[in-house]
Amino acid sequence: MFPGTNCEHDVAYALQEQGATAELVWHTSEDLSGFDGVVLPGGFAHGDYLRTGAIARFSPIMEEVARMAAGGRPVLGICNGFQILCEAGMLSGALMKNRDRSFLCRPVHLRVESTNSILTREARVGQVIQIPLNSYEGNYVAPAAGDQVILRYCGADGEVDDESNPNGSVDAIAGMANAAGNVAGLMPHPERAIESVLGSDDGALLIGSFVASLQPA
Amino acid sequence: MRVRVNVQRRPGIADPEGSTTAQALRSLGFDEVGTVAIGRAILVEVETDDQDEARGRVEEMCRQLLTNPVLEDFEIEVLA
Amino acid sequence: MRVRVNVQRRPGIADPEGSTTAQALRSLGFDEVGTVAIGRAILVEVETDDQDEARGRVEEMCRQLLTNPVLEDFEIEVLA
Amino acid sequence: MSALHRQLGMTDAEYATVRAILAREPAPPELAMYSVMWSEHCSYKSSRVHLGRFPSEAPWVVVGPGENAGVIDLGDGWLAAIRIESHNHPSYVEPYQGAATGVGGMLRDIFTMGARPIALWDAIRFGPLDDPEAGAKNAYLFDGVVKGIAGYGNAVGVPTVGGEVEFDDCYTHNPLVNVMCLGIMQAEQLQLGSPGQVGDIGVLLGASTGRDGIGGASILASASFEPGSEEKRPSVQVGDPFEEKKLIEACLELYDKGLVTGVQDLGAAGLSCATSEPPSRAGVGMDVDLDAVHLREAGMTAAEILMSESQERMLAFVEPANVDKVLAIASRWEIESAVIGSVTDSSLLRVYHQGEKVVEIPAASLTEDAPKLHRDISQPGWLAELWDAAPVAGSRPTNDETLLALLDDPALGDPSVVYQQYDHMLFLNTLVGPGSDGSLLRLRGTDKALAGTVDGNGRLCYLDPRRGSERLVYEAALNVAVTGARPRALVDNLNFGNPEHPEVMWQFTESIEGISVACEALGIPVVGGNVSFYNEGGGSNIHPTPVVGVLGLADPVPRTAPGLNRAEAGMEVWVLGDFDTIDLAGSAAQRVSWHVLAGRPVQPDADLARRLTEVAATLAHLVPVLHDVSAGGLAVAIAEIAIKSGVGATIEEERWDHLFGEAPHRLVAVTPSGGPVETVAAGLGIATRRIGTMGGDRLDIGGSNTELATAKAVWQSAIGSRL
Ligand SMILES: Nc1ncnc2c1ncn2[C@@H]1O[C@H](COP(=O)(O)OP(=O)(O)O)[C@@H](O)[C@H]1O
Ligand SMILES: [Mg+2]
Repeated sequence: MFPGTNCEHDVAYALQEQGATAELVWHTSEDLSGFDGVVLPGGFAHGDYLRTGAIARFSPIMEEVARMAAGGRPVLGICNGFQILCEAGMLSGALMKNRDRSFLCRPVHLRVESTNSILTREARVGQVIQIPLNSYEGNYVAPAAGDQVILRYCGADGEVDDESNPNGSVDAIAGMANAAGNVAGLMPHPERAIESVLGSDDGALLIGSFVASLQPA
Repeated sequence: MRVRVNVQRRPGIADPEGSTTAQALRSLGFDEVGTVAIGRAILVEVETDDQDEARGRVEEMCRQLLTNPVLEDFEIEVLA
Repeated sequence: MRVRVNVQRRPGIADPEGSTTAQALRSLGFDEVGTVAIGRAILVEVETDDQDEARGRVEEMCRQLLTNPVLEDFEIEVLA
Repeated sequence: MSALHRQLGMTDAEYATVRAILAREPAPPELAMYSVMWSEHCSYKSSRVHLGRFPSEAPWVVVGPGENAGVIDLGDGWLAAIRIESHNHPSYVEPYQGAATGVGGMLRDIFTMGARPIALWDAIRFGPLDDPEAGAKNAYLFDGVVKGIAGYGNAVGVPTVGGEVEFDDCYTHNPLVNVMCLGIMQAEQLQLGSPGQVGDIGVLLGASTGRDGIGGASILASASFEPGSEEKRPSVQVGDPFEEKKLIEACLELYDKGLVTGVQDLGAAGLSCATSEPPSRAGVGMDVDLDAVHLREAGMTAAEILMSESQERMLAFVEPANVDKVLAIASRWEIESAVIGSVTDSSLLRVYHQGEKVVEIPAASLTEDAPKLHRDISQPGWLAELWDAAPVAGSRPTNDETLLALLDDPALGDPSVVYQQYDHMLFLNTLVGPGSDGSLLRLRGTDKALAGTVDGNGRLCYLDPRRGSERLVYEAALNVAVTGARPRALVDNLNFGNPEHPEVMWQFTESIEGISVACEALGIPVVGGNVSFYNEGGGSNIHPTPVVGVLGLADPVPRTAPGLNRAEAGMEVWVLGDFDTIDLAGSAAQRVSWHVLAGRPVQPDADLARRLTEVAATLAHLVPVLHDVSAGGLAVAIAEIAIKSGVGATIEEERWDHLFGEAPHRLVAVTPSGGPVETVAAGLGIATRRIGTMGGDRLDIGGSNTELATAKAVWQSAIGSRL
């Protein structure tokens, strides 16, 4: 977690609910030994000042995160965490302000496009899930060849069109992974959808996939 | 004509984004950095060949819409 | 030295803020407005008397932190 | 006599009091401190003598009015802190920053008490969006305020889980921005605004001090005070949610480790207030060194440093042995800190600047000697005529026309344009979020949940401030009860006009009476509040607009809380409570169809209110849909359920006055047949009537025949189409 991160407790709770043991690590730490995987949670690291994720990517911890990614360990970025992974070059592309320049907090439908990732391995291609989106800068641009699209915004029926694209992301991209699938990022918040009393438990599928990817180091 | 408006926060008004950025630059080793201010650069294309007219119209746009006089000062530069 | 960095979106990348602003200006009666682009103007104070050095250092800052090459182009102006 | 005090907004009499206290002429920094601390905003000079009327006791009250926030006991070792505050005038000057800094200040009051802020509510009021002249400006203010609340609340990481929006001409020159915040803590984490022991050290934490909001007006720009200083114009405060987030975490860690003996936030009146209030509460004094304060701007005078309202600052009192630990924690959270003074046994506040003593005054005189005014009170002459007038005249429009006109009204239409800009889900507690009546948040680790709502109604209170205010409390209580909670505490935000007008003071005291009577009837204590006077513009005062926030406790948590979206075809529609009384005075239908404000709202029934609230809190655990009838009346309440559930309804009531009247004490329940409505209601003597059935794709309300899809489209675009 970075100064300004605010979803860290929610993510830890969701990981624990899915059977993992989670510990919060401060961004100045330089040691992730003993951990099997990393989640960069959402929030507003460094206030989102300058550009989302721009300052955070220089935190000491990010070298360790990069090392884990290179070693094939699962690395997941949610919302602001996704923005940080993009700024750090661990995923391609960048995130800009939403098309209509308003913060947007509401559930969105997502279609699973690939199961070759730590986030989607337990899902089916074409499966439609519902998860809350909560961001101002969620408008994804410019994927590079080699990386894969794992989630797209869609309607309840799985149809991808302009109307179901909440923020103007290119090709309705909601989540990306690297070619190996061990580094993944998405704008919506799966940790907010792990219990039906909160509106949806579809997020458990994604968090569960991540947890399943954490075989002991 | 292309006109650029540089919008900056009025002196004395807090600029948390600027000061956070200055700090980040220093911690990256740019010790020579003093204050940093982050404003907006607005490029406007105006259909006219008259520099003065372009400037005048854009000034009017700034007053009406482009800037917030409570927080911001602006400067106009006619580019070409 | 004071250095200004003008950051603008790279060509080809959508600028909904710019086009909404252009439209708003036209609806206010500024019919002569063409495209509008909204970027950032970053003012950096650098402790040095050497113009070239100031420019070089700020260029380095832009590359490392101030701009994102996926989205943005930048121009550096040494003011004084 | 110096004219400086007048430029600082003090009367000659107040100035004379200061001279009497000091037995000498005050120095400029001293006068500056008195002027801000004795302002209406800080001293409550016009309202103080009336606020004692509020009932503020109950067995579960831990901290009542007077501290930074009210605190109640939730059981299981948990406490809740709650507070409401306005930022009306700053939001008119700069809507984004005004609203943002309002949120920031509100949060500091909560974490000053030791609690982690977990939820915000916003009650916001503007001039009409489609006003031919002021519409564009009103829309700008509306958009800026919403974005400011979103920008600050979302980034600082506190969800905004509910609120209300209203539009009326009277707010065109003076929008209202009220924010309520809820925090929770373990009982042992409670902090009080004490200065600790003599010898304790004052540590200033957080943002640096600049010339923000000095005096709130251009008082310091005057030649006599600051010769020739154009660039020293007082400036708008800018919020920094990032700094606040770090400050919250740092403070909570300090409390957790037991490292502070007291803490005070820096809000209005900045250091003047923070260095005088805690010592005066404890009868001690304080020495303060302004040279130690970290400044954002060079060349600030002592008075400027003392009056600055720079945001995101806290003053902690720390035992000398713990100072290093406190500074270390601050630096770990990447916030600045400075040792600026110490608590003394002198009872004096002494302030040093550039090696000189610039202030030496009795600390308590800033708070305790503040003026208390008994302003003139008189009932407005124009009321009698309004009360005599018929609320609506002539024949009624059709039910169809009226319903569609109401759904198209921005105050009744879909507010999701607003609340979708707010993170309302963070912390994974939101069982019922914005878009129904009250909001419900689970309290993890227990089988309880907290419900909250904010409600105001300026039109009703204009026609009768006492009845209007009393009804407001009943409505708010029902809004939390329909989530399955019982009301536990109330906070009030009293937005009124110019207190120098006797009729405004009449509205004010009547409103306090109405709120008090209702609280007594329901057994809920008033644990805090805020007064905002001088809400005027365009030559007139705003409608008297008290806003109440009610906090409820659900114990246990309803297994599935009622939702407006849970009606299904075939379910029965019931009305509970008083379905005979007709009241159109101040109603939405009166405004939308007649464009008038007239009549006298009916007197509510306190005992009925109490019983109906209880029935609602019980039924909420048993039925899928429970909704109180408020603005727009029965027809709109049912339409909202149908729209959100995506299923039509056939309703047998056809009398216009009954469908669109807004008499208090009514609930709508939707249940499968054989549901528990009748039995539960009968147990408390509440009347019930089955009025229809859910089903189909039309809204057939008393023979009206609107397509559900049409109603939904109109409702959804009520705000958006006017921006
Ligand atoms: N400004 C706002 N911010 C957040 N939520 C809002 C706002 N305005 C309205 N809402 C939400 O919309 C719903 C309907 O509001 P309202 O019509 O005022 O309800 P009620 O009549 O029950 O008081 C509530 O759940 C409320 O929380
Ligand atoms: Mg209600």
